[in-house]
Amino acid sequence: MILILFIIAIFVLLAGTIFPLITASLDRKFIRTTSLSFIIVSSILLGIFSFINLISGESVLFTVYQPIKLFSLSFEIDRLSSFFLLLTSIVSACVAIYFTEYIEHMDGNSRRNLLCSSTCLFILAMVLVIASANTLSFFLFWELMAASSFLLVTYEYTREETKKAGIFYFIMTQLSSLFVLLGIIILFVITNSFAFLHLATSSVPLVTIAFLALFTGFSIKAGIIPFHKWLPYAHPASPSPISALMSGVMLKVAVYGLVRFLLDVFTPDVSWGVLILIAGTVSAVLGIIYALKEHDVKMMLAYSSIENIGVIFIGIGLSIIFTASNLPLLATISLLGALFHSLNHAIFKSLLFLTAGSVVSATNTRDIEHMGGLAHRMPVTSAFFFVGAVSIAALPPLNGFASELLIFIAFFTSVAVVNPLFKVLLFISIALFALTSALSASCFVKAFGSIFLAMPRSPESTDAHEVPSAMLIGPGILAAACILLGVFALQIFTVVGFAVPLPDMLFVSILLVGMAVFTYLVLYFTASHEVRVSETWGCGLLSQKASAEYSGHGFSEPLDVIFSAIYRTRIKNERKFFDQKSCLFKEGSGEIRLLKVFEEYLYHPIAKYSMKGARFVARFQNGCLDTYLLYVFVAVIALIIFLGWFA
Amino acid sequence: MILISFVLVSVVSLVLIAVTRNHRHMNTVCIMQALIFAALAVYLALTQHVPVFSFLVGSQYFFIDHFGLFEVLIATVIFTCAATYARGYVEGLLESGELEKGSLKLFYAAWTLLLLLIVFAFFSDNFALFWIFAELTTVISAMLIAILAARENIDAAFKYIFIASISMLFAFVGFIFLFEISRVSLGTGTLNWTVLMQYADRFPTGMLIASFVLVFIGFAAKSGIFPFHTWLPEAHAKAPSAVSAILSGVLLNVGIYGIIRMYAIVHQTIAFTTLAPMITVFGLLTVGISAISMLPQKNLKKLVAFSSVENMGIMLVGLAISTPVALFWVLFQIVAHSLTKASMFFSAGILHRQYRNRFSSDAPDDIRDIFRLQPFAAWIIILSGLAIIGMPPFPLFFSEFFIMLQLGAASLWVLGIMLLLLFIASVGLGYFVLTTFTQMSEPDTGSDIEPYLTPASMKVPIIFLIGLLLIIGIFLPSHGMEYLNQIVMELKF
Amino acid sequence: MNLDFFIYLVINTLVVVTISPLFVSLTKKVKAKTQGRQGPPIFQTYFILIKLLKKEVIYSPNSSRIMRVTPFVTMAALLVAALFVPLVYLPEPQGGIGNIILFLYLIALARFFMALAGLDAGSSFGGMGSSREMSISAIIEPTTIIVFAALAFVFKTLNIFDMFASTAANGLLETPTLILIAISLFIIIIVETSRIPVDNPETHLELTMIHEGMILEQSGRNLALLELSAAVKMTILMALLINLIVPFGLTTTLTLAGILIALVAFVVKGSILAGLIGLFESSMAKKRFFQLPSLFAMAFFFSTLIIIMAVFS
Amino acid sequence: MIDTAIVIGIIRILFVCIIITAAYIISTRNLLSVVSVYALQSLTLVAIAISLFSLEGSIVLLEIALVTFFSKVIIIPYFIATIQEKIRIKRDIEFHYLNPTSSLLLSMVLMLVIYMALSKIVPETPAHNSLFLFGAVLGISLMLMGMMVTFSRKRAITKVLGFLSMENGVLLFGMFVTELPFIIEFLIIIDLIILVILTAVLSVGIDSTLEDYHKRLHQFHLLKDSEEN
Repeated sequence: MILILFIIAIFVLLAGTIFPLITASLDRKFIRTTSLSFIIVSSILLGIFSFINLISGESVLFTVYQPIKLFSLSFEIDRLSSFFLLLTSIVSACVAIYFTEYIEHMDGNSRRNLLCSSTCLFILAMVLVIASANTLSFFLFWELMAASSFLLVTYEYTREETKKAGIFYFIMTQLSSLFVLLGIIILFVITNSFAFLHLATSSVPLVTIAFLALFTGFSIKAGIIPFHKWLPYAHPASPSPISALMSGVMLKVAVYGLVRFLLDVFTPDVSWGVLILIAGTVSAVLGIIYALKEHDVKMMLAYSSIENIGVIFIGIGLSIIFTASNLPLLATISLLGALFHSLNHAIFKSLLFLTAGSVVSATNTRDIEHMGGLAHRMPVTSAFFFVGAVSIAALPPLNGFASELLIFIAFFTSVAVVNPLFKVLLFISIALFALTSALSASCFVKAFGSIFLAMPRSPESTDAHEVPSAMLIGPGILAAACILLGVFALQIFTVVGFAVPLPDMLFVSILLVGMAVFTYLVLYFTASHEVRVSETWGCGLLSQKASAEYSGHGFSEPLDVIFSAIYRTRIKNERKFFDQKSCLFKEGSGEIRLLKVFEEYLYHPIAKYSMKGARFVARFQNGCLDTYLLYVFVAVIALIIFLGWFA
Repeated sequence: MILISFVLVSVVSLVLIAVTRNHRHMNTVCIMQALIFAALAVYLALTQHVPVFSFLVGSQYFFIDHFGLFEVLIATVIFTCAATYARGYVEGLLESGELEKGSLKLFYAAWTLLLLLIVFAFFSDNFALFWIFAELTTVISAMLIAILAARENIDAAFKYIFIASISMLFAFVGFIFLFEISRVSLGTGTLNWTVLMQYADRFPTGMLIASFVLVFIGFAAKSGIFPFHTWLPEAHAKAPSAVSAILSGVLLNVGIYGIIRMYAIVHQTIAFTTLAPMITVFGLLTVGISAISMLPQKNLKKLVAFSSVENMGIMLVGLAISTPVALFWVLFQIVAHSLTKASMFFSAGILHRQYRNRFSSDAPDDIRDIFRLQPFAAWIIILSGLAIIGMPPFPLFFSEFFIMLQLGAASLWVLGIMLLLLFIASVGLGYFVLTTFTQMSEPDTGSDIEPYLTPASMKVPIIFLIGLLLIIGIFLPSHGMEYLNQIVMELKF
Repeated sequence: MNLDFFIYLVINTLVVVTISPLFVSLTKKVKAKTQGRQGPPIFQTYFILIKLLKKEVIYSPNSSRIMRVTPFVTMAALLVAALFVPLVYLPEPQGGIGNIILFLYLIALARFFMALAGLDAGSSFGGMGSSREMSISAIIEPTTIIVFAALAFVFKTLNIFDMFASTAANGLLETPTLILIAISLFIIIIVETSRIPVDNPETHLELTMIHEGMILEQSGRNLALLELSAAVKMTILMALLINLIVPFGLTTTLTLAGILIALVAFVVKGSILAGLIGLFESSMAKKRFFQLPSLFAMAFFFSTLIIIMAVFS
Repeated sequence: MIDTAIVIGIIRILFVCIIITAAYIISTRNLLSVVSVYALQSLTLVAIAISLFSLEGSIVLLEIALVTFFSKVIIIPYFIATIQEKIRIKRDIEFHYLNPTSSLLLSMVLMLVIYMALSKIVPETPAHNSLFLFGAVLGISLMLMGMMVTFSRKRAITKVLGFLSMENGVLLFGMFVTELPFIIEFLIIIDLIILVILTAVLSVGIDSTLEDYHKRLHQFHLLKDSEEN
């Protein structure tokens, strides 16, 4: 009965996809608004559906149609799916609300209709991936998701950076699909079925290969280092609401895939857990370290997504290690931590992307060094961003803290793991995890400080104004969700039916508020009430200049120096001389630039050598008939020899 | 009777083309011919109880079975679309002087004849007859390539004829072998597929392998299998786009059709265990070479041509798996590839009209401002590009997926290599689209290019094809599936 | 919330607020003495706080609401954090109060706000302070977590209350490992409370200051709150150390006498520790900022070693 | 009838003739003589067909001899010779990949290889006796030698001759391995003629300049049209 909600939601999304296509050439606001409100409607329906489903814990299974024997397009929505559906619906509803206004400020005239359409399609694909009941439907919609998101990334195709992002994204997406496909095929070879059948063993090498393939595929999509490089390009290139969707939901779909396969299909080996844990830890630490260095706000958020996905993977890895070590309670806690962090990250990251989008559209720059002082000019946006920043920095009592706390609790209790080798690993991992969350606090102090505090550092940011109300409602809901999910974390888990050893954040929040009120009251009665506004003290400078402020670069400088081993720089000197013996200096240039380690030592060489190889192979086709005939001749002789051999 | 009506229609068409001097009339005749052919094929498919034997020349030479009819259906659909497309396209060629007015008659006559020959090829029961028709299609289509009379076109046509014909000679040697085999085993020599299929299990394996390998050389050249594919990228790139669509969508099928027919015979005996690895190697090399060649490719039509080669390689690998399911999806891939490739070449043709670079089809495409000038063609290329790299809901997704699935059961290594190569191919395509379609001209110079007004006759077939693809891909019509199953049964897999 | 806990809440808050300035002064006094100076009177910090309360608050025109709420948030966060560390009376833990990770992150919350406030006015000193504070806190974090994880492991609980209950029941050191952990905790106190060799709370010389630079723009009652919260932070961290190592005196029953005894005991123990901190500071030279990571690395190595020993033995 | 042994002897001599003609086609630089040698080769084939007829008595062989004589000895060489006149090319001196000597050596090796391969494949057939096997080997060798011509010569017209020589190889092979129905042979010849005409016309385009070609194309137009219909 309740299924009808889901079906209606799907059809509404489908309508939202098709409607702007029919009217593709009309550049009207109402078309886009209608299409986007379809998203909102369907998200609400989906949200209700998945919420009820999540609470009741029943799984709904239905088959749409079965054109051929092997393949049936069927959906199954159990608790795990409902959870991710809920996540999707919350984020997409807010993004859609925001988008209705944002899209009107974008370039592209009637092309924007197409953007609406592909956004609908994108959400539809993600919903269907999550709801899929067999691996083939899963992959089918996975590909649809890839294709539609690709259109979204390359929306502003005329910009040079978008082109680069598009290429990166395209290649990495295809690679991800490739690995997922490989995994699904191997699973089919093992089980002879597309269903998520449980495999009792993990010792067969084929199963391990299947897992590795799926893991790689999902890691690429989720942006785990070293497959992360598409993220920091794709996010800044796409429109902010799209970045919010991609970072908030699409990465989670990859997480969903991993969790789904780990829970339903595999009986994970402990070494898999170690692998996931290491991948997660490395991504978390390196992700945030790279984020610290960024001063492009969206790129920074993208790197921070890598970090958060790393945190989620840490939770998943822990869960597997605990399962294999026969500690089911801890396994549940860490898995819940990972899932809860997925939800939280979806919410606060999309909140941050949306507010960052508002800021970017208000200041026309993505460089945080050119912002500043926006707290006065965009008070509501800044408040929302602040909530997001506090959440992502994992500070109590907001939601980012709640989920990281779960993982921390799992970690702290994890010393019960028997194997001493794993203990050492866990200790290293926990230390790095702590470093990660501290660094992310530092990173978002820098971000919030540079964007919103002090004085504006560019004329655009001086003239910035608050965005229209639709662009505040969306983030507003998300910000509220951040607070509610954090404060009521324990209650939520209780309602869903999990007893987790979380502190009662509601109580702590009440205490916090109480203490603040208490302090205020005490001061109110004891202290002086005089307030004066006066120039900041600047060592005797009469008036303060924005250029004298502490910049974002300056802020992260100490950490840059400390982590200089990771931020490799390359110094390039070019000198020209008048004479051959290099005596008379003519002119020269020097530059120091940040070495993008993965890009320059992994991606570019691969690209370069494959291009080289491809050119070599392409020379095969040299345009000369004689050569071609020679090939035929050689092939014929080879075949005749083959005949003599085998026949 | 049906065959005679095919011939009659063609003769009437030829006469009409010979009589008229007007381009539009000639074109209409061609469209009509293709439509009538399609109607006849559909009529056969719906009413007759295929396989149909014994008419025209007796059971020896012609017959109609599911497979042949299936190919004929594809061919007529593509021809109808191509003929409609040619209405606007050839007009453009005439206007720009690329096609001389005098050659027009020849062009349409050859066109008409080509369709007839292809239909006959698919309806021939006798391998020798099939061989001859296949040869003739080479000749005629080479003329269609050379018709533009630019040196490059002649060159490409020449390469095509040479490589295809030389290889086809080996195929003929293979048929002589086959004839001898049947003579030894059955007493009387025959090249009739139906008879051969019936008694295939009696054939000596050694000779059969020899025969298959030689036949394979010929039809591999026809369908663009490595290392006999070399003519293909050049011929497809240089032919007028309407012709390229036919070359890629129909003529390549002739080759793969021959290979499948022959393989069906071999499959009855133990010989196929020797041959399957050989075919796999050829298939892999084909996919590999074409996929890698796609990476640095800067010319759209060449790229699309290489993608045809790649698809042929996939079909070959699918065939080598030798399971009924794999064959089923190979057949599915044939339809899907033909329709997709035709729509790609059609849109490439629109771009060619827009950015006329007639004297340098080897040179990189100078495509700029494409979304301003030709948004329709650009979108179709993106869509069909997605289709050709196997994105759902396009049908190629299913065929490639299931072929890979079967491959996975056969050999994991080959599967891994195949997936990697498919990835490379899709990257090649994506890279091209991303780099060329995003090129913008300098603000002040771009405005002097006038958008080429695409006639409706060029758009309609493209929309039709894409719609058809989507319908097939989304609904996987059960009648069609049933039909393909029939073919698989007929081929005794 | 039951009555016991409410009483605990009141007592603990009052104790921590009233006692903490004393420890700050004590440290200063000890330092002065060892340097051969007279030093300020022992209640000097109280005087300063009262004086500050009487003064007007000055805000920069650039500053936003962050500047205005930070003192309250900081104070509230640290007062709640103080609830996590029973100083004199140990009730049953309630509603997750006492969770060691939450404790750590409440301190982090305070620091987050302070760092933002440092940036808010747009002065370069504030920015530098925030930057350095956040950097230091980030790189000490692994050590802190490792030490806390070790605590959790040794006591088999995540709750500070339970840890204290366990030590209080034994009266003395529970395991020898604790003494090793205590060394690490001591290092954490030094770092967290901005003391030499990490920071120099005495100067306002821009090249050396970290914490003080951050609150440079604060004035009046806001400054008073921030100073007090710094003192509270120091006290609760000290209390954590004290009640883990030498828990005697900590009462688990709610009697006036018990609490008074506990209070006296705590003041004595705290004074000794404050003196120790003073001595430690005097014996050290301020390190260069970029040498700190190596110091922390040593601390980290040390703590990890301890834990490995503790865990494997 | 003539004695079988003598016929076999004659056939062997004709085999040698074919090898010699093939070798000549590979190595000579004079275009005109290539055409006449090709005609000679075809004539040898006719002779072989007649000899075989006397050996086996199959009427098909006689028909093949007749058709081959008219098409390959008279029509095609004549046609190519005319084309050669038109494009005024007398010599083809450029060689690609293989020079005459190495192609001759290679063809020796190939013959051995083919012999080895075929002797493994064919033993089950009645063509087991050495003459028939040798004929088959020679047929395929002739094909490969013709193919060498196609890729080692620059001129398109020479390539066409190489192709024709390949076709002779197929015929030879066909005659010795099995007896194809006449209709098939006939159709092949038809196909061959069309092919030769087209390639010859195209080779005019390749071997001469483009402007010349356009002019010539108009001259051939009628001719080509009639072939189609």
